[in-house]
Order: sequence, then C-alpha cells, then structure tokens
Amino acid sequence: MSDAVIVVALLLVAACATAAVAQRDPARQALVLSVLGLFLAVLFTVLQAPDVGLSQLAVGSALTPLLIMLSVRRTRRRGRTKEGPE
Amino acid sequence: MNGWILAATVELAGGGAAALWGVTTGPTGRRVIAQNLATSALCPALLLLSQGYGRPSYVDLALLLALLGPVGTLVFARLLAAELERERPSAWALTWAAAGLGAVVVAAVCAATAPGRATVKLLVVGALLIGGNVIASRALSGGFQGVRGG
Amino acid sequence: MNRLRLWLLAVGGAGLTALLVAACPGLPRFGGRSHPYGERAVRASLDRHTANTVASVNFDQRAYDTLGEMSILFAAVLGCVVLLRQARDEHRARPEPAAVARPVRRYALIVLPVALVTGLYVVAHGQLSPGGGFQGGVVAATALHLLYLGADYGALERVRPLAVYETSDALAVCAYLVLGLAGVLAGTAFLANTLLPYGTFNTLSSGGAVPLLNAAIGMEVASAVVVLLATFLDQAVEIEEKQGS
Amino acid sequence: MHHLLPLLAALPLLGAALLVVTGRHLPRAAAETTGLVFSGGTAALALVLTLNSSPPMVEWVGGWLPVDGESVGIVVVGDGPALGMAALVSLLTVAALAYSWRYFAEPPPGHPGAFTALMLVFQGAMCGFALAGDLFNAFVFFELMSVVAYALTGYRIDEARAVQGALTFGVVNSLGAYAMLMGIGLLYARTGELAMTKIGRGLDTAAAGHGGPDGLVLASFVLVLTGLLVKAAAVPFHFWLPDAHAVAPTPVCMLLSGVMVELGVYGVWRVYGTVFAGPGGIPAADLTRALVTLGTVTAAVGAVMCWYQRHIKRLLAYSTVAHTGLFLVALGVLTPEGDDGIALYVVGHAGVKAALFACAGILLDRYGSVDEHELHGRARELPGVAVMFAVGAVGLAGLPPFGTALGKGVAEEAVGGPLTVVYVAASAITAGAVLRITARVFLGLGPRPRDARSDLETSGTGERPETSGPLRRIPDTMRTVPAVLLAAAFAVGVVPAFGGLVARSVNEAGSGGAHASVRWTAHGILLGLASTALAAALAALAVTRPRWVAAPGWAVPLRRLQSGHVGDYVAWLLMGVTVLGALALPGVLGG
Amino acid sequence: MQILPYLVAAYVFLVGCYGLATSRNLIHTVGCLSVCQAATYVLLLAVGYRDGATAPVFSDVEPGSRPVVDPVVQALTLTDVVVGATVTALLLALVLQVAKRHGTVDPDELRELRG
Repeated sequence: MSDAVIVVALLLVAACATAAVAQRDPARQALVLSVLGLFLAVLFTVLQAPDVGLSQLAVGSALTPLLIMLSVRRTRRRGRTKEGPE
Repeated sequence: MNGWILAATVELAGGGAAALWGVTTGPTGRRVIAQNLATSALCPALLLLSQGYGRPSYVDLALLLALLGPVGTLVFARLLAAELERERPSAWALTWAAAGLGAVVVAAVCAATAPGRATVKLLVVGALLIGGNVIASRALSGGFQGVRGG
Repeated sequence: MNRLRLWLLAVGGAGLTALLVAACPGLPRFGGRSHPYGERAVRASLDRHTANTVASVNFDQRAYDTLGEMSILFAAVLGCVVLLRQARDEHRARPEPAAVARPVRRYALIVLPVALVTGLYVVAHGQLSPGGGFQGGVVAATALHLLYLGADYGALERVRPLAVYETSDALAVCAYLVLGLAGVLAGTAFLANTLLPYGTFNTLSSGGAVPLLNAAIGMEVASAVVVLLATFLDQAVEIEEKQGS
Repeated sequence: MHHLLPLLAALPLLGAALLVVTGRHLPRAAAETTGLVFSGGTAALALVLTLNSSPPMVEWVGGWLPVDGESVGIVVVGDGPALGMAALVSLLTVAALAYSWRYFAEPPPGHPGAFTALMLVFQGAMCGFALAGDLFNAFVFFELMSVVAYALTGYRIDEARAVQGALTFGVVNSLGAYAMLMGIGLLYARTGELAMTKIGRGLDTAAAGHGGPDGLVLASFVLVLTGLLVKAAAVPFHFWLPDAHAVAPTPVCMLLSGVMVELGVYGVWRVYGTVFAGPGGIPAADLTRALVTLGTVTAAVGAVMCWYQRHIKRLLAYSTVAHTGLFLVALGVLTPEGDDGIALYVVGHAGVKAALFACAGILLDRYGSVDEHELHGRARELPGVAVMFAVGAVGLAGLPPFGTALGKGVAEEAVGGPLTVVYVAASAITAGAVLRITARVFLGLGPRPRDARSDLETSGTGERPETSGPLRRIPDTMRTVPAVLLAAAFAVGVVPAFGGLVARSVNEAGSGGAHASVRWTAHGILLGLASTALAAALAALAVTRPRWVAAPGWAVPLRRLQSGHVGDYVAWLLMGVTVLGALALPGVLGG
Repeated sequence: MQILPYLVAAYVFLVGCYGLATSRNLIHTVGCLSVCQAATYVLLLAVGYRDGATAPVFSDVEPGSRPVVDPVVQALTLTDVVVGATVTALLLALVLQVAKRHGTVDPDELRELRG
C-alpha cells in the first residue's frame, strides 16, 4: 500500500513521456517536457532521492525549456525573414 | 502509509493527471496555463511528502519548485508572447483555487511542525508559490506586449 | 514516411522490447535489500563526517566521476560558444526593449535576490542536506535570467560581463584539478580527501575537501549555465543574418 | 608511479582550462604552444608509464584502497593495452596539433585557444576512457569524448554538411551511450558493484546459484556492447561515421579515424575480458559468433562503400569502417594471437590513416575541393604529397614491412581459414580505392571520370578550405606530420623488439595469461604482398577501364541506405540491437 | 509492483526511440533524446530503492536509526542528469546551425551526405 504513491508517479512519468514524444510541434513538446521534468522530480522524491530530484527540478523546470524555446524562436525567426520583412 | 502520504498521493494523481491532460490538448494558451497549474499542484504534494516521510530537509524541493516553476512559465509567456497575445488565455477561477489549495497545505504542514526556522521556510515557500502562480497567470493574460526584438 | 524505416523500427523495437522484458525477471525485486556498494558508501561517508552520503559519493569516493562530469559541462559550454559564434554572414542587431506588465516586472525583481540566496544556500549546504554545487549553481544562474524575463535583454547584458563568467568557469575547473593534484603532490593519491581535518559531523565545514570541491562545482556550474544561456540568447535575440544571404 | 595514472586524464584537462582562463590575453601562437606543451607532456608521461607497465599497475583514485577486497573508490588500470592506447592517443593528438599549427582561418572572437582547448579535452577524455577500470567511470569518459567530438566535428559552422554530420553523430552516439548506461544499470542491479572485475566476479557468483547466464546478462551484454559498437562503427551502427568523419576539420578526422573508433573496439575487448568472460557471462562461442558475423559484414560493407566514393575524405572514412570490421573479426576469435595482431594493426592503422587524412587536408586547403572527379590531374604539382598518399595506400593494403602488415599477418593466422579472404579482400579494396585516387588526382592518369547519379552520392566539390583562403604554398608542418606518421607506421613493423613488446603486454593483461609470439611469417608476408598486388591491379583497372568496375546494380540499394536521415540511423541502431541479441542468444538458451 | 518500475523504464526508452526515428523536426528529435535519457534515470533509481527506507542524508535523522536507500545510484543519476542537460544544449546548438545552413529543421528535407 505504501507503494501507491510510487505507482502513481511511475504511471504519470510513463504517460507524460508518451505525450512528449507524440507532440510534434517543438514549442508544445517543450511544455510537455517541462511537466515531465516535474513528474520525474516527484518520482525521484518518492524513490527517496531528493538530491536527484533537486537537480531535475533545477534543470527541467526552467533551464531546458528556456533552451528549447530560444531555439524554436531562432528557427522560426529565420523562417519569417525568409518569407520577407515583417 | 500515513495520512500525509495518502493526501499527497491523491493530490499527485488528481493534479498530475489534470495537468497532463491540459498540457497535451487544446490551444497553446490553455497548455501554458496547465503547465503553470502543474507547479501549483505538485508543489503542495512535495510539502505533504516531506511531512509524510518525516524529513524536513525535503522541503528544499518544494522551495526550489515554488521558485523555478513560475520562472519556467514566464519563459513560455515571454517566448510565446505573440501567440498568447492573440488568445489571451485566463483561468482565474482555477488559479485562485490552486492558490487556495497551496495555502491550505502550507497551513496544515505549518501546524504540524514545531514553530521555528522550519515554519519560516514553509511560509516562504507558500508566499513564493501563491505569488508566483498569480503573477504567472497575469503574465499569460497579457503580461508581455510588443515583444518582438527582445 | 519511409517504408523501410518503419519495418526496421518495428523489428528492432520488438527485439529491444523482448530483450528488456527478458531482463526483467532476472532483476532483483524492486525495493530489495541487497546493496553492497551502497552500504559501504554510507559507512565510508559517516567515517569522514559527511552527513549527505550522496555528496560524499560525488565529491569524495567517486570524485573522479565528478571530474569527468564537470569536464563534460565545461566542454559542452566551450563547444556551444564555438558553435554559436557569429558566422561570417551574420551581424548583430540591437533588440528593441520589451513592454512588460508592471506586476510581472516587480515580481521578477523581488524574486531575483531570493533565488540567488536560495542558490547559494543550496550550494553551501551540499554536504549536509539534499543539494550541492550543481543544483545550487543552476538555480543561481537561472535567477540572473529573471532580468531577461522581467525586464529586457539589455538589462541582462548590463549585469553580465560574459568574459568574467567564462574565466570563472575555467578557473573553477582549474581549482578542482589543483585540489586533486594536491593529493598526488602530498604523496597519497589523485583527489585524495586526506589533507584537511574532517570537522564536526553535520556542520558546514565537515567532510574535509568535500565542501571545497562542492564550491568549485557550484562556481563552475553557475558560470557555465550563464555562458550557455548567453550564447543561445544571443542567437535568439541579437544575431541576425544579413539580408539577401 | 601508479599515483600518476589519473594524471593522464587530468593534465590535458588542466591545460584546456588554463587556455580558456588566459585565452583572451594570449596571442594565438602562445595558445597553440601551450596546447602542444600540455599534450606533449601527457604523451611523455604516457610513454614513461607504458614502459613501466609490467607488472600491470592499479590505482584507486582518492586513495580508497580496498579493505578486505572491497573499496568504494574508482579503480584505474595501468596495464599495457590501457597505457599503450593512452600513449597512442597522446602522440596522435600531438601530431594533429602540430598539423593544425596556425591552421584555421579565424578562431572564434575572444577565444583564440578554443580549438586547442577542445583538442586537449578530447585527448584527456580518450586517455581517461582507455584507463577506466570502473564501468560507470568508463561511461563518463565515453560521454566526455563524445561531447567534445560533436563540438569539434561541427567546428566549421559555415559548412552545411559539417553541422548536419555533427548533429547525426551527436544523436546516434548519445542514444548508444544511453543504451550502454541502461546496460550498466542492469549489471549494477545484478551485482551491486561498478568496478569491472567485481562485476565479472558478481556475475559468476550469481550464475553459480541458478546455472549459467540468463536474460538479464544477455540484455546487459547487448546494451553495453551497443554503446561501444556505435563508437566502433560496426554495421549496422556505422551510418554516422562517414557523415561525421567526412565533414570534420582534418586534424579532428585524424583523431576520430585514427584512435576514437579504435577505442570502441578496445572497449569491447576490455569489457568482454573483464566482465563477461567468466562462467556467468556470455559464452565464448556466442561472442565469437556475434563479433565475427558483425565484423565480416562491416568489413564487406565498408570496403564496397569505400570503393564507390568520390569524396576523398568520405572514402577514407569508409575505409576506417572496413578496417574496424577486420579488428572485430580478430577480436572475436578470442585467441592471444588475435589480440596481439589487432593491437599492432591498430597502431599501424592509426599512423597510416591519420597520414592519409592529413594528405586529404592538404588537397582541401590547396584546391578547395576533395572531389576525385573535379581534382583529376590537378594535383600533379604536389609530388611529395603524391608519394605520401601512395605510401599510405600500400600501408593500408598491408605491404610488408609496414606495421599494418605485421599486425594483419598475425591476425590472419589467428582467424585462419576462409576469414583470411575477408582480410585480403577488405584491405585490398580500400587500398585500391586510395591508389585509384592517387593515380587520378596526383598523376592525372586515365580519362576524367563521368559524374554518376547525384542523388546516390556525395560529391567533394564546393568545400571551403579550412585555412584563410586556398593555400599557395603548403606549410612545412602540414607536410612533415604525415611523413612522420608514415615513418612511424613503418617503424612499427621494422623495429624487431616492438612487436614482441606489444604482444607481451597485451597477453599479460588479457588472453588468460597465454603468451603468443609475434614475428614475420612467410604466410603473412605473402598475403600482404597479395593484398598489395590486388590493390594495385584494382586501381589500374579502375583508371584504365573505368566501365569494368563501375557500380553494378546490386550496389545501389546499399548506397541508398546511407540516406543522411537521422531517423533511419536510429531505426538501424534498434535493428542492430536486435541482431546482436539474436546472435548472442543461443548460449543463454543453452545455459 | 515487483518489476513495474523496470518495465516503465524500458517503456520510456522505447517510446523515446520511436520518437527519434519518426521525428519530423530536429528540435523535437533532441527532445525525444532527453525522453530516452529519462529512462536511464528511472532504471538506476529503481535499482537503488529499498522498501521502507529513506534518503541517505543524515542532516535531520540519526545515522543508523532508519534504513537508507543506495546512495551510489543517486550519485550516478546526478551525473547523468548533468550529462543530459549539456548534451541537449550542445545538440540544440547544432540544430540551430543546421537551421541556418539548410534553411529547414525537417530531417526529411536535408539533402546532403548521401551514399
């Protein structure tokens, strides 16, 4: 019974990973990936690994989404200038 | 298995599933709101887990999430500003409900711990969580305008 | 979609699935009690007065792994600086200032110092409670970027002399290596934690060289993340291709 | 002495960090000198340690000496093969740095030492991987080596192909590394240890309980080997290699083809020998089946694809694939002679292949092209380079008394039987392709070849020189380095004591303590001469009668597989995992 | 429950591989790679878990008063998380350059490096 919380966290991670792969638009995928990062952090907490949970939070909640979104912005901006001046 | 962990499990299952559903469906604006609410759902769950495991040091996780979660949402609000400007998503009822949930959990955990430095930390977490979420919602419904070059 | 790729994917995926599933029954039961290396690590950590066993494994017992991990970060940042340099056909454009709603701006400016202090706290308590140089360093570096979120890129650039961060990134790597070499010079071994007193259990100065290595990692990670984000922000905000190229 | 072992990884890293600290204020020449000093110092240290590696050294980093056979630290092994690889890596890095002396057009602004610093990190990572005696530590240095290699491959960001190749390289190799980490996780679950020897012993103890290896051993074996074979570019994990090696800057190519790929093979040898060789691991027959099959296919595919290239660097990259296949075959037969043979072959091959890439780099920087068709006859003015290219070609074919010939001869005797044909054919075809290039590009022989279907091949035209503008005069450093490398490959075969030394140290570290002697045999010399003659004949045929050796229909699907699409390569990687699992399955079922 | 965490790790790895092979956008490819890596975290930590144990951090519990989980896998996972973040950054940098030089981030439209 005390494993229930682990099961919940595991299932959330599995579902979220599926969703992250299924989102084909990178900006939307970045949103799902940031939620996946949160779920992973919770999973690490219930697996009694707070150190890893902290680093996952630090990386997954702001850093990785920021990197991906900046890349998306750069590639989209490129597409826009190719079509012509705004 | 104690009450704290049970509460955390329920919150994790409910909040997590709702956030996951919200973030994978619908227009972009709604997805960002769901991402924001994931923070407000999971941060109290982390506090409950810390209490349930009897490990005050786990509060650091909630602290970090309360700090960085809204920052992450601001990233999306900033870099998706053009799309959000069109949609102007807002879900104030949900935001305040989540804020209320956070307040209740913080109050409950505070009541269960002896007053001292731990209480101050919990209150800081609560303030950051609620403040951050409200501001992030504000930012989504038109916090950034005219963001082109910057 | 290419038909061949789908077939390969189906067969290969099925094979990998079979392989991984076949491995599952052989795995020890989830939650089992046999962790010989883990138990030794806990004993070794307590012997050296380090309260956070994970920090002891990272910065003492397996500090050589952390040297590799730190070098990966160092190399990746150097690689990003090299890969995202301004190419021949690009120029820099000043970004326009952004209009940010006042509550958002105020929030960013209030949270910035809080996040910086939290980052330092997480680094400083690395050998006691969960956290450490890596986690705290990322938080501190992310905090700085609240300036970009709450104000605009110009404001961030004013507080971010990039050369200083690049230098401190490399200096932290040097510091870690020099701490390791001190062990060799003293005749024990590379990265040996035997030169400093182990201090009182569960205080900030406990664990011998662990707090020093931890601080070096904190400095390295914070500077590295700032430089990393700077190269990406430059690409997203400032560097533009010349028209007609 | 053994306390100095971790310094082989630490010194280059320190040099790189110092270069970045002082980078802004150093003039370029000073930065490059610093790089040479650190890399040369490490090479000297590696050589000194190699000469003292008998009996093998062991160092516990951090001074965590085992108590009652148990330690919590990381073990670094300093036996002959490990230190020999580290020495080879270091010497080749010195050569590459000397070759790139004041080489690139414009260093990144504010970072005149960035390229040198990355090369030093690369050297440190490869040395660290070679010495690793702990499986997770090996993974860390493996990943460090990969990360630096991605950055170095994409160094010329103005080139469309360079960045695409680097990205493909990055995705495929990272996935391979994660597969390896999954395997390490499974092994840790079974044994609760990370030091390779302890894992091996743990597997044996566990197997003694329930009789032989089970699914978990098989899965971990396949996953760990996947990571290493991706690095070693065995078919079907090889697709990234031509894409990356053909586009990387020339000094980087010298390291990638010369030692990094071979480190993958070395990793297979090390991991199988210490972890999976016991009764609880994978039976020898299964390893032989897996490696000989994959190795033969790799050699065949590499040789065929090599022959049909017109992009010279890509051609050399495929020849590396073919030779990796040969290494894997000799490794797979699990005899002391086989191990000695590949050790020598790897050393000789590193010198020859690096020299060939260096010559291709001269062509690129002189003419702004590495296309066989476009350069037809244009390089007549470079007789010195022509001689080096031809010598490199016969070295590749295994003409006695090159080091490659000695190694190949010993390996051929070890594998014996029909597999000898694979050796002769693969080395002859790859060397024939290089000789064909020599004849056409440097001598202008034969008619100018006509362009074939452009959707099937990558041409070498329109490349940009790596220097600032095409070179009018070839700098002395760029001429000297390939000459020295070829001389070294020659010396490996000629110096009589060298072969014996290598064989002794390899057999001392592995091969179950059995000693084999390494010497020139009539059999090996004849086969080496036969390969060279065959290569010359093929080249002559290609130049004089191009239609006879034009691409037949059956080669088209093979060439189409190399699609440049990263999704295809990932699908092939999964397929490779399945094939590897199937090849190793019988022993597990039988056990 | 006995093997559920391991199955989840295997599933996540496979899903990530599927995404990598079928991706139509290189930024998405990099995201899928980080999904694959998440599988390694789950596997390692699941291996180190122990029923009823707590984190091996003794700042707020007496050493020896409660059983603790394996700290070694946590240190390994920590290293792994850092590696994942840096590899993501480096690959995204390469994707940006691909976008600039090829004008597309769709791997199907890249027309170089064939044969």
